[in-house]
Amino acid sequence: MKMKKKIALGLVLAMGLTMFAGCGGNSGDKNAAADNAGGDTAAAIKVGGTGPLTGGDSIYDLAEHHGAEIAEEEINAMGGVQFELKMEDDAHDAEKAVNAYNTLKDWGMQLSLGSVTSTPGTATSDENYRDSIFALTPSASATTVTEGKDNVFQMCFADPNQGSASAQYISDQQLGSKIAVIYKNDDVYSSGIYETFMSKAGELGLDVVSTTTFTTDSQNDFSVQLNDAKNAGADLLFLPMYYDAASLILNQADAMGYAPKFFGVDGMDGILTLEGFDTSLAEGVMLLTPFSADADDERTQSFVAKYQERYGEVPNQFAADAYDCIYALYQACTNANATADMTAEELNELMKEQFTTMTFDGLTGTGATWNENGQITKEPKGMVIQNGVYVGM
Amino acid sequence: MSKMIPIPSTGYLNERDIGKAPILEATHLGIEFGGLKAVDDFNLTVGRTEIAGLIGPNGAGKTTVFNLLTKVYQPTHGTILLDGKDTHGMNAIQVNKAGIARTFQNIRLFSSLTVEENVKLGMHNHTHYNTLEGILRMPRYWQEEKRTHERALELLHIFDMEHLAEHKAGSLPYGAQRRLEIVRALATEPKLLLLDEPAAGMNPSETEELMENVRKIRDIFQIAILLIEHDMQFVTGICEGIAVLNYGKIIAKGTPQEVINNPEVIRSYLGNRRAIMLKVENLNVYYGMIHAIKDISLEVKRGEIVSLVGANGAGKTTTLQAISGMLKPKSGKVSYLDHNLLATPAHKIVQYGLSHVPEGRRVFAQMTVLENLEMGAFISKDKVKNKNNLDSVFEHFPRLEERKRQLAGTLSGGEQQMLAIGRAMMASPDMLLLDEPSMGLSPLLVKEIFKIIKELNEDGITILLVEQNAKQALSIAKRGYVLETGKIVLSGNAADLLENDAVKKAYLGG
Amino acid sequence: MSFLSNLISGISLGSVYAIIALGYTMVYGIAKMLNFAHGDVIMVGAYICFFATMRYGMHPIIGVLLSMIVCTLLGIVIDRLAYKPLRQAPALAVLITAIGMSYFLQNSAQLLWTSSPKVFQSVIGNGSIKLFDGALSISYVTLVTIVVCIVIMIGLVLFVNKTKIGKSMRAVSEDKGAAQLMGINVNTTISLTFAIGSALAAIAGVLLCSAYPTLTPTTGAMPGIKAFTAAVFGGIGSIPGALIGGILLGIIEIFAKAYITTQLSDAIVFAVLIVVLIVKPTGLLGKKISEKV
Amino acid sequence: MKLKTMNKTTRSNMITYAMVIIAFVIVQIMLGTGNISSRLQGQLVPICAYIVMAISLNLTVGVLGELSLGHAGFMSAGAFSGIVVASCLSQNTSNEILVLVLSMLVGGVVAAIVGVIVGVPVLRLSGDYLAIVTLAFGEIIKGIVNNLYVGLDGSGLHISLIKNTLQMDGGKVLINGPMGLTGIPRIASFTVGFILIMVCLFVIFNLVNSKSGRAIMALRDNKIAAQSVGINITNYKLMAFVISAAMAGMAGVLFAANFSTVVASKFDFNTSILILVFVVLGGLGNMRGSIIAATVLTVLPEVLRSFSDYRMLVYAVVLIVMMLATNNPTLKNGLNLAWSKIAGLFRKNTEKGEQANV
Repeated sequence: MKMKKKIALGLVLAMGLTMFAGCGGNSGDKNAAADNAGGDTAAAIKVGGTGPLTGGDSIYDLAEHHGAEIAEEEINAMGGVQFELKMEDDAHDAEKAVNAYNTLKDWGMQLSLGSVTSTPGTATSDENYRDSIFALTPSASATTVTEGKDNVFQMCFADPNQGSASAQYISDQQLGSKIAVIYKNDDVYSSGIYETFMSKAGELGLDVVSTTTFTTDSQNDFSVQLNDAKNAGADLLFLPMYYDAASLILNQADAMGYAPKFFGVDGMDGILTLEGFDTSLAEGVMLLTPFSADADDERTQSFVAKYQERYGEVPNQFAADAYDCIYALYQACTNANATADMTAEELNELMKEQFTTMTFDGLTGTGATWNENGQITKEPKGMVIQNGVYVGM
Repeated sequence: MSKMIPIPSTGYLNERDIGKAPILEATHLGIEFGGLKAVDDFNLTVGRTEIAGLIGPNGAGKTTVFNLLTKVYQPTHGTILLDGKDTHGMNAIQVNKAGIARTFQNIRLFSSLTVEENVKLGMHNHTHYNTLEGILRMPRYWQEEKRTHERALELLHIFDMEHLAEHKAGSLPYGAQRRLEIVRALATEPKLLLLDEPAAGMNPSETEELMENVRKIRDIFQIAILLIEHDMQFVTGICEGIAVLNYGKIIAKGTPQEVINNPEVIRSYLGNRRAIMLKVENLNVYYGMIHAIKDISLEVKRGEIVSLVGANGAGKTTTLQAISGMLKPKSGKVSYLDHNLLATPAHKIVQYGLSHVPEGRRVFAQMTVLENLEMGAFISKDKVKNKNNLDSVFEHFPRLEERKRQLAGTLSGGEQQMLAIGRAMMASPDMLLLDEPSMGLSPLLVKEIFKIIKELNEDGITILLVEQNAKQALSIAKRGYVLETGKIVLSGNAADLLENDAVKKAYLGG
Repeated sequence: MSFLSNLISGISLGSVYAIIALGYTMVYGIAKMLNFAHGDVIMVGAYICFFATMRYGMHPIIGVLLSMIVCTLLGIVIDRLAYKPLRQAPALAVLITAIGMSYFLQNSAQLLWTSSPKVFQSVIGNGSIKLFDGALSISYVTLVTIVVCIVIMIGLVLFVNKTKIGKSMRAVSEDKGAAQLMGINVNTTISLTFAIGSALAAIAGVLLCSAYPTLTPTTGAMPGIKAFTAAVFGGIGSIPGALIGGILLGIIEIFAKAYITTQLSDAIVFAVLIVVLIVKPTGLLGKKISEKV
Repeated sequence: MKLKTMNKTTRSNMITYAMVIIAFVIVQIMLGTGNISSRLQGQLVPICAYIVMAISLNLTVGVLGELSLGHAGFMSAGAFSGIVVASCLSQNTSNEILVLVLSMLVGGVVAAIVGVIVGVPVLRLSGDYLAIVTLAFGEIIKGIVNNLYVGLDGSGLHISLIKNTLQMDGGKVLINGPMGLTGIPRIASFTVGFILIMVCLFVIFNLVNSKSGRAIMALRDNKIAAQSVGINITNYKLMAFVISAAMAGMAGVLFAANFSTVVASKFDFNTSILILVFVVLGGLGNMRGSIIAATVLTVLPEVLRSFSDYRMLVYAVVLIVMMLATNNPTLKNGLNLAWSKIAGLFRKNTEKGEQANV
């Protein structure tokens, strides 16, 4: 027993020393050089955000980080309002998200990009509301992110209108007579879209013949779900989920020789960049996404070119959402001629007033407006994957 | 020593206890493990304040009887009356509450707890406060803890161990650990105390002191004591009644004098009262704190049969295990045909031609007889030699050939012993270490095994024989060593040893 | 018809569990050690094969062989580094070390190959044969998995019962002390068991990812635990038991999903484990291991 | 109990109590004077929760000697049941502390009941099989809570499983299946956390130094000997299990009440292992070690955010090294030597130090 005490004490002591060295208050974070690309620190408004740098969904965090950095650079180059951007890791976990938020608060965050994913988004938006720090989240789409908080706005579709927009789109375009739905029942994003989709489908009289679910742990075998859909004779499969599970479903459906039409949501974006995925399987997959990298307008082309040249891959709509957030903040700050020395509370009031009145044109939608509980209304674009590329429908 | 008076039903009762109901009456007690009758038709009566002994050769079923009395095993037939009450259907905890306490052959203390805590645990069912009162430190907690604290010191005082109260039980020397186990058993306030080889590994002075203490316990607490012990001086010196168990049956009962002179007991158990290949020099072996082998030296010349005799627990098996590398000795030199065995890992030693037939045979029960023999030939690549070895084993042990497809586990004790020796022969050894081949075998089988050992020796195999059956072992050996509590006390030609009166007294009940 | 298709997918899922369970049974049966990291050795095997075939364009067979070699070495290193020093240690210490090793493999994989999922191009191609005019389809992967599973099981049973080394393994699993006296080096035997178990893990990894192509550092965790359930269900230590246990568990999971609820299918599988451990801890074909007083 | 006659263990317990009280006072001063980083302030309540989780797991693993891999399951049972009660209560009483304490009690009782449900089947097993069954129970609890829908409206609580059919008119959804607890009344307080730690320490220390505690430790050392002195093995094993579960349940409520949302998959196998790392690093059976390890290993990753993705790797190595160091004789002697050299060095320069300033 004595031996164990010595070892434990030694280890704990060593760790304790590093703790006290690091924890000497928040001096440690001031020199966050890495993220401080461009713009002098003197007159810049500090914008902070949290995202899953580690863990399963890290590709979204990277995409948003890069998109926002490009926007920050362009805006600071224009000489008007200056921004200083900083992203912290929350590993898609509510507790770590609040810790990341507090680290950013110590850093002196004045405006916030909220969180990338829904569960952390709900937790940090509650903190944003309490501390009255204005938040504009690029992709945390759950209703609980904006519910009851007047200073938290969403650039992405809220789950409800993503679900109902998809149902509306399917019924308008008569894409399928018998519809099957497979959703991930332990994921806030997927079940949120599913619930609103089902209520809208009920209104529109869409015939939903099969509804099945899966969880993170059973995210490998979909034969039961696909069999259920096939036997019910579904000719359209609605997949409100992220692309990694969707790629499995496409793969197994093809192996089973079951070839219905597939309809995804913005989470499907990124399936084409999945390493080793046979894009032919995704042929004909339709999805509602606000951003298409092949759109012909000049702004999209310059963003896509700059992103590709700097990061070596085609930007997805999460990068575009983040890019638009920075520009929306820029537009609001310029209109309200906000300055860097304003406190978070002052900026919060200005932003609330601006966002409930202004309309914003960005890569992910033109003529976008926000209602007072933070949800955006903008025209979703229907996309279909044809020979490995998104094409407008 | 009060007179023993025969009573009609089951033998003898101490004069003191006549008229009082006996504390323990076991009648036709028995248990079968998969067809093998470990204990069969066991009858014993113990008076209210009698110190009774239960002796018998190793493997005769003594510890199994204790496990039956304390319901660690549920008996398959027979009844046990404790103080008149039938313990049928009771579990181990109820039996303890009813008044039976025990110690264990291999010490089982709560080593991470202190000495006092161990004794307090003995008083577990006699400490009158519940968990909640303990947590909230209610008055009854303080009273009871104070009472049990004093009671514990009082009990420790019997073995004058109260100064050790704060020590961790695990850190005590061997003798003290033995005594603590007895004190803990006493703390459960038993009516009958079962002691399982209390004097094992104790030197003569410690044994003397223990005898004094057992008597003192019986007189202070007025309880009965039933003990298993191999040290004959201890048993004859302290027990009022002795029952002799062999092959799971009681074969004799009565006062020490009557039992020793009983011819049947002598024949089966006491054996009225039985170019240098291997060189061992001042070998020392420790079991944790216990100095089990104290600086022994012995040698075996080519072609000899040398016997190493001594009571159980004297260290015979430990010596063999140290030689064959199954345990690491502290110091000393063991050389076999100029190989330094201490430096060779266990599995290489057999390659030098030294095979060890372990105590208790340890055949591979779930493998067939043939597979066991094939394992014996694990090291040899030579197919032809294996075939010859196999034939010679079947020639020595025809019964093995009849049963070669059978699982080793289903063989009888004797057959398993033959298989163990056969398995060792498959490695075509030049020398055999035989550890208690006669253990648990009927007298006539023992004769057959010793005949085969003699034949193997005539075929040129040198043998170091470890045996408790002193007379038999010494009669076929050329030379012998007598081991007592880890030290060689006597050595010489087997014939002289047979005549030597010290040996006679110690092992032949002279 | 859906009953048959569910049965087929049950068997295909079950055969993957069975192959992993064979690895568990070998190691637990011989070394009396629950190798928690076995699931993660599978993940490593899959990654090696993925890189060999996808990144460096090697032929799938070479990919499989390469991952078997790497996993075998990994198995031996894990045994020598983490488990051999604890041969005499209490079971608690060995189990915690195994959990530590499992986390170590998962997190090193995450640092080396990032956590973004990789799509594993099935080594066997992903066609399938159609029965009853297309109503029922069995993918090649399932067929190969089942065949490989049975072949390995037969191979192992023969190896353990007929060859000298195999028998020495059984001897070690019964009585380490007595085996030593026969000249059997216990440590090398246990390392050999780990080597074989890990080689099986490599095959299991390749087949698992051929059936379910996304691959992340935590891919091995849940199938590992479910395969242990299968090994215990079949009777830990019995090789045929691992096969039967695996197949049965796969069928139970699929039928639970199909006929009870997809949402609680995992909970049902774990409920099966608990019931088996309590009612019959030795499982369907296991041997009784009594503790001597 | 005069100080002089206090035996060694009681004295060490007093030191642990003192350590916790001093830490609480220091933090209160920092809070009062406001020079505390909001990162640390945000972590105060979770640290209390993790400490209680660590000392309660230590009761099962260190004192009883049985490895439980499903400890987070009890935390989850406590959290979800406690927060439902908190939501109901906080509608008609504004006294937050009262609501928090009551819901913690309910959470503790529910977790204790789950502890009995898990404990009874587990008692017959031990070692590897027991660990795996506790892991299985943890996953089952997560699965069930993931499919639980609980709503509160005028006519009271509505509970449904699997399908989301709550038939509520208006009212609030408390547990929304996979979305977990939403709109949690954030009534967690550091003071209540501190009191919970003190109460748990009081119960554990007094239990261990009483007849029942001795019986539990006897089970750890030698089951057969314990039976021979009349100790009912199943009773005491169950007692240790249920007390540990109840404490985990209360910690769960405290933890959940600190965030606006908590999902079931937060209390999964990884959290159980995280707590196990605290216990193992702190030393099995050493409550003070568990408290220190839980605090350091909760604050440290936030301080060294840049290394946070190496965090789990470090924990894995800690588990392996600790087990090897304390169980393998050769390694133990090696480290013993190293330790004595360092200590020697340390002693030498402290002596030099003393001579310098004497």
